Amino acid sequence: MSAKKPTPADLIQIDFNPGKKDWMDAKIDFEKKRGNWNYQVLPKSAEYVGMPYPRKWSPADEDWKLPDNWQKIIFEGLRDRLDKYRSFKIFMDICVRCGACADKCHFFIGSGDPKNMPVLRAELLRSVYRNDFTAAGKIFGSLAGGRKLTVDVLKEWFYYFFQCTECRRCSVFCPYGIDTAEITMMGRELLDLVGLNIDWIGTPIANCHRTGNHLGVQPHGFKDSIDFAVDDLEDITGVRAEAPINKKGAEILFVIPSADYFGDPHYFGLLGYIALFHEIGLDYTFSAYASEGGNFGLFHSNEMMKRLNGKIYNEAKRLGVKWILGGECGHMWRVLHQYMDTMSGPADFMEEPVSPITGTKFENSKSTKMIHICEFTADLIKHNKIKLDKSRNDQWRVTYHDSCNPARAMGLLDEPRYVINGVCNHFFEMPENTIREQTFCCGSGAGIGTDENFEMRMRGGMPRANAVQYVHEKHNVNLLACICAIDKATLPPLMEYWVPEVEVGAIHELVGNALVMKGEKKDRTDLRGEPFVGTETAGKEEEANV
Amino acid sequence: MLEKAITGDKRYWGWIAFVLMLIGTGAIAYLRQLDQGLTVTGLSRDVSWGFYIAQFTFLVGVAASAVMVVLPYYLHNFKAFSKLTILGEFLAVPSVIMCMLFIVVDMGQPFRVQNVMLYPSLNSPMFWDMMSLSGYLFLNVVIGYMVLSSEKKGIAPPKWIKPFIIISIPWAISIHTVTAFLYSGLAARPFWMTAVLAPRFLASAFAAGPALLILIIFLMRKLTRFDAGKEAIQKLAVIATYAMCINVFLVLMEVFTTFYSGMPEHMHHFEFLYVGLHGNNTLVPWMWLSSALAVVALVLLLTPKFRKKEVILGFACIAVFVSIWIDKGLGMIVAGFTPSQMGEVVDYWPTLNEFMVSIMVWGIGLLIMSLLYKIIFTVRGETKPALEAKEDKKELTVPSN
Amino acid sequence: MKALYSFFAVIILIALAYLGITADMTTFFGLVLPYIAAAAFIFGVAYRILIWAKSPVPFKITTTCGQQKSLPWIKNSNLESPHTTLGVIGRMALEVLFFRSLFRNTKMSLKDGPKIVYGENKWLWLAGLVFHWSFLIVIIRHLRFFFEPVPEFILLIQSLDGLLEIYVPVLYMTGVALLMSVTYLYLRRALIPQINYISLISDYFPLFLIMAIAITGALMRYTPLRVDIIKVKELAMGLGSFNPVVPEGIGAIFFIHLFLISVLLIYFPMSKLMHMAGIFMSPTRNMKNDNRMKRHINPWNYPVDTHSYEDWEDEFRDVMKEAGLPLEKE
Amino acid sequence: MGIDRRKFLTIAGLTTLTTLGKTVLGSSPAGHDPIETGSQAVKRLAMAIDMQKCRQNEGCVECTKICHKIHNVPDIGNSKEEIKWIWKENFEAAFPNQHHDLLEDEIKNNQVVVLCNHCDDPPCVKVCPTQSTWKRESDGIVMMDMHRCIGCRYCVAGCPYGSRNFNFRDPRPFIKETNPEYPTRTKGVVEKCNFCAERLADGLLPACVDICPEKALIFGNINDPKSEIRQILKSRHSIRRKPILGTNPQIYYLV
Amino acid sequence: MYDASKIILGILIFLVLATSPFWYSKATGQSDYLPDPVILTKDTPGKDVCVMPTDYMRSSHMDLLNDWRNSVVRDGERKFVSPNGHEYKKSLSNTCMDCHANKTEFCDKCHNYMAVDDQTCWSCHVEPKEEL
Repeated sequence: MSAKKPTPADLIQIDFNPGKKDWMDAKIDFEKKRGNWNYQVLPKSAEYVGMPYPRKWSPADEDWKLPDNWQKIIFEGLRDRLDKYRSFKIFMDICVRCGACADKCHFFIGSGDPKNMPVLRAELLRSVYRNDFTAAGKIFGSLAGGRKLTVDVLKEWFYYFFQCTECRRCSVFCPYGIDTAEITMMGRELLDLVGLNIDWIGTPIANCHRTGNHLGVQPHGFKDSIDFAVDDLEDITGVRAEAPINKKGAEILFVIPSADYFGDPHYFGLLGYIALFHEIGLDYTFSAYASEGGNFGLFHSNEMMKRLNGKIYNEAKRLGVKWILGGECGHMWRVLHQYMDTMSGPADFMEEPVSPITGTKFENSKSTKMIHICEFTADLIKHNKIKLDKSRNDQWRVTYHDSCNPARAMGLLDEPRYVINGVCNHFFEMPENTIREQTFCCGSGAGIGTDENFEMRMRGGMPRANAVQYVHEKHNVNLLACICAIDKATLPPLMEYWVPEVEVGAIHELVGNALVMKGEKKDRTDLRGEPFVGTETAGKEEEANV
Repeated sequence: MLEKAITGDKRYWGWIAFVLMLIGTGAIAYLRQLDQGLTVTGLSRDVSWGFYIAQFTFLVGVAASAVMVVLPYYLHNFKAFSKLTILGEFLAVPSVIMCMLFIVVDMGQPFRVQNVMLYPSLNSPMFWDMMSLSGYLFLNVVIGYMVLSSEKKGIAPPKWIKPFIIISIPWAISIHTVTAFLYSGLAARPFWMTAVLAPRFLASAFAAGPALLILIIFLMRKLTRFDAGKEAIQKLAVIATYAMCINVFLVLMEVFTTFYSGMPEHMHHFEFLYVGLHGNNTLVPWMWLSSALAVVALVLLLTPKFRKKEVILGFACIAVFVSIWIDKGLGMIVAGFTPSQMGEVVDYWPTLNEFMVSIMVWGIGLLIMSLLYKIIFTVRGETKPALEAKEDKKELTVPSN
Repeated sequence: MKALYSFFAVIILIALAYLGITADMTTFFGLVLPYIAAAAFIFGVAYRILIWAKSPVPFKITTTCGQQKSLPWIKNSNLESPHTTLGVIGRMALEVLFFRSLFRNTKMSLKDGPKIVYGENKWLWLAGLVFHWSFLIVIIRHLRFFFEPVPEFILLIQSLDGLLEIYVPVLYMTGVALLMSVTYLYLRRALIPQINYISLISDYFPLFLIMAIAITGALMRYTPLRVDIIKVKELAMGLGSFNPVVPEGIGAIFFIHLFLISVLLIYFPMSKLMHMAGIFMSPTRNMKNDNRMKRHINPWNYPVDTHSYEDWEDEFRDVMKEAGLPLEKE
Repeated sequence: MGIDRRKFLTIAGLTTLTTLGKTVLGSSPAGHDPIETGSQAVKRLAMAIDMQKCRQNEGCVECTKICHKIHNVPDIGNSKEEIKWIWKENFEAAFPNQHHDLLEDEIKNNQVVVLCNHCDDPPCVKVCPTQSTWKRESDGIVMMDMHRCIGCRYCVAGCPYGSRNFNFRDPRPFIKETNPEYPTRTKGVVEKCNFCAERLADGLLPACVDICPEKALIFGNINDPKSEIRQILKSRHSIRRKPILGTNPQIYYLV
Repeated sequence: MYDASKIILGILIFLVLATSPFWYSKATGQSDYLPDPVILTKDTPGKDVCVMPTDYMRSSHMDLLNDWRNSVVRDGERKFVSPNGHEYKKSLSNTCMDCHANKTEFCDKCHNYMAVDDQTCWSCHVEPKEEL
């Protein structure tokens, strides 16, 4: 029942002129808009984690089976959130609609839908707020920009708040720092209050709550995956590494997004981590309980985020580690950097992180006690603690995609670049308005990377893909490196759609490739099993001889 | 794009701070001039224009010389200048701004400068000069900006910019012509009242400008990754060579006409410059230095063997530039006023205060030029990494081309 | 349409003031309303700030626009991603005084290729900056009506503002700049389709109101509609020191000017104009990016239901045992 | 009441305009004109200087003294920044083209009175970028508007006679006795002789003409065939300063 | 309330700025000062009326002066006939200051009160000697 997939040539016909019709007209034809929205949350998943009003319904239905007092619930929820979040309240009040954010949103650029301008996405909620929560709105109503909360408005919220990836690019340009991600988050929380949510968020949450990870991988499955990776690595390099799980007394707990041990190309990054840790002799452990760094709760509600987040500190405490190392992931790091300590801290049972290899004190995480793998590896490279052969990545001409959350919620910009420059010879930046803090989202973050949402994803990813295309054409770039699990899952189809011939890879895949390991076999290949450039020609000659 | 000017390494900021310091020091001198009047200068009722106006005249030439890269590229499709046109245009911009500022600092009532626009006087060359200078500034800002931003976006410049570029070529000629008209139309000043003044100005501009551009290219090659290419440099050198020839030729024409005709009113000014008049020799050594440099420059430039050696070319360019600067920036204006209408020789030499104010204006020009060039090289990815980064074995960023 | 509504609203306000003055309601327009307006403005703004302050900032959600502070040899951008108080002050100063974020503005356009290009777009930044700064200077200049003797700094600002000797009385550059920039801000709303689409009545209204205030002010200064400013100062001083008087014979144009200002003051706290105070309190800008260095406290951080390790091990004990994973309880 | 006031203002304004109009259009201004027009021809004021008479009183600077006094011309005491409206100059300096070695000593060694020539084709007017200096249509006086002058000194460069003076500094401290009826100048503007336009308006002759003890200065309308100046120029040989430049000076020197 | 100290400080600064006219008038005690320009007429018989009505002069004397300046300097028009038929010479120093002979007691009073700079006039035009 999935919609017919449009071709790139269709999608690129974008009309940015919003026309004259007043935007307050809210009606959305979901049937016609298939490919642009996500399926509703399954009642089973919703029930498992106690989301309100679990029921069978579909956005394509006319009747969404809302609870009778849905308006009251929303208003109370709105008031509650206004009292809890200064950000929300201020962002409701001070927007001047200058329009600086308008063409900064990847969904607007890709779709031309005026309501995907961040300002208008926020106005969807703001108009209701004005109508019922401000004096001016109560007196002047629509003259003051107010709008009644109707079912159509609610449906519009559903449509557009699940068409925002909370990437915060607009907030970089806003003169008041208004962060549409905050508004989307509040909008989604409100929708959830009346049981409106999507399955791609609801089910991973339920899985994560139960098994510890979004994919629902149970502990033995997790162990299988890690063991499999260790075997794989031995096949490739001839080196047998250790990858302990739930090891008490390890110095470091290593937390990664679950896609790393199940997804492709994430998996090559996992091989890279294991190889690196083996090479430097790191005393670390995986955890089958804290087997997920990602946190889809972030896309649901703050409460859900906190529920899923708790296990990391719990596990660190139980295992008695000194500090925590986090793998490559985007929104995981938004949670770890900006929320975890506040929600689940203080982490006073651990020590301030110190690299056992270089002795570097990571003062920037002295409270949270969790450092990013790129910070860790950059430090290793800086201190020449690992032997690297850059030419082993010569098959790749690399560009780097700053993942939104590490870039705009963390400021992790130069560390990944430092690592990339340390492990490969050919690195090219995309145009400057598309990288670093101005980076473009993959178009599928924040829980909306589904197949049913394909058209919107391709539209939203278009600005990113276009920038990749630029370096692809100019510098023959063939690898898009990134440090986000969602990126690694959703950029490959995006590349295939817009810029075929560009692969996606983890930074630590490149690290693993370049890493010269002690005792490695002579004919080792890169982590994808391809011979290194240079050795490859020798192999071909042999073939020719045979 | 503009924000490129406010990002940079320590070396860049150090330079900007230095220039700002120059401007600040000069500004104090200017405040003093505002407070006390032009009495703080060396000017007098007899020599009523001096260093400021001379700098203005010289800089109009520098500004106009941008046409020497724009014209070959756009009209003759001379590809080697493709990377140079913006450099020329963004050299013209600060030059024109300096021209305007030198006029303003020379004014007794600078806060009435807008009267030139409020009461336009079509009979005054100064009105036309202001029109042509502001027009030229506008053209160069728009052209330089549009071309560079298109380059940054990786798209062709908009079509409407082409007519602007074409207009800018005769316009460049016009600014120096009208500037010459400021002087050559004055019956009261025989020294300036010559039909070859405008051609002389243009010839000297087209020698000094390209010479300066060559020197800038050499400097930028040291400071950035920018390289104009051998062909472009040599072509510029040839342009400077022939312009210098014509310039010297025109000066000799003046000397012949003046001295063969033997009209005292004309001769006195040249005597003042080259042998001194009524015992006043202030400018004599300078003018001979200028002549000597011109001869040296011509010898070096006209000999292909020397011209093609970049070190020698550099020296020749310095000689051209200094020679013309002395000629226009010191001699040209003062000699017009000496001897005065009453036949008197009144000594003029810029005071320290006057010099400091000029430093301020030069500083503002340098600042604008630094900012603009910083933008060019950053946009093109031609900046060199900071010194600190160089010490580091691994560079943080790799150029994108 | 929305612009027309706002335009006529301002016209009606002007007419109201005019009718009121012809009906000899000078006490109301000259004293009562200004006091009401001043009170509404002062208490309204303070009230709105206090309402904002009542809500906590539960999380530290800085928008990082530059490199974080991490390893010592990686250059931190303390103004774009500040980790010290000084950095935050610097960042806020850049935002408040120079509109740093708006300076970043770009304009996207889709070219054939397809190719998306990002051009510079500094006009809004420039117009905004000119508008706000000239408005501020205009307000400071007006303090001469409220301060006796007039302090030096006002004299200095006045003389700098009127540096160019144009017209008598001297033309203030900020007045021209204010009118030009506010006109630009209106024109972009009227002419750029996307901006037109997002604009509300409440976006046009303050623009027209400020435009009308500036125009009436200019009419009083530069045209024969002039009023006796000695009397105006007498009125202003009376208002400021709570010894209110309305001198006889100030022209209607002044009361229109004053009335429009009163309307602006009353309108201010209940409108988007509160961005004046809001910019200081925006959590994405005024917080440090030191999240992992220093724990931020959420005052309503309530306990939630998590899946504890013990429960989890209970659920998966058998499979774990089989896989040889270590267990807390056998 | 505001309205009433406005109405009144309009009326007042209109009245002013009408009176203004009347005076502008009215043929003869009030007061007595010392320079009778006599004919329909346009008035052109000029001065003849009788060098013979002037010579007789060597060392006399009455004209300079009175002129500088009533016009608040400062005495800077520094030849570089000197301001002079009317002064005495060496013959050779004033008439470089008339000079030759065999000239009578009487002439050669004496000084002549010089001032702004109020040229018929004044180069200073031509070059001024703000119309701060202009030739008055009604009588040909080259006037100056110090309110508008930007101090660019183009006119100084353009004037072949050294008649234009720039205020390099605030002149006020250098004025010994200020005449309150005439403004001073501010620093940064150019000034020069105005043929006593303010006295002419009051029906008086230029102060220098009035005061000259030898009556060596003859002032009048050169377009009036019956005027004194016209008569004397007809009867005596006269020269002008640098006539070759085509400025057509209106100061005539009677040899 | 959260971040109380910072926000209250901010509000206080706002309040002080917004009410500064009040505090300033309390501090200086000059709030009810009104300029009382004094006219010290020189002995000029028959000129006991101003060139224009007082109301007009109070608000728009600069218009008149500007107008006079331009017509005298540029057009050589030196006569002014007032609305009530009197004839005057257009001159700041010689007409206006004949009656308003005391700049400090007349012009400066209001000009200081309103902080209006009149140097543009007096840097050239000579103010009468004040004999009293």
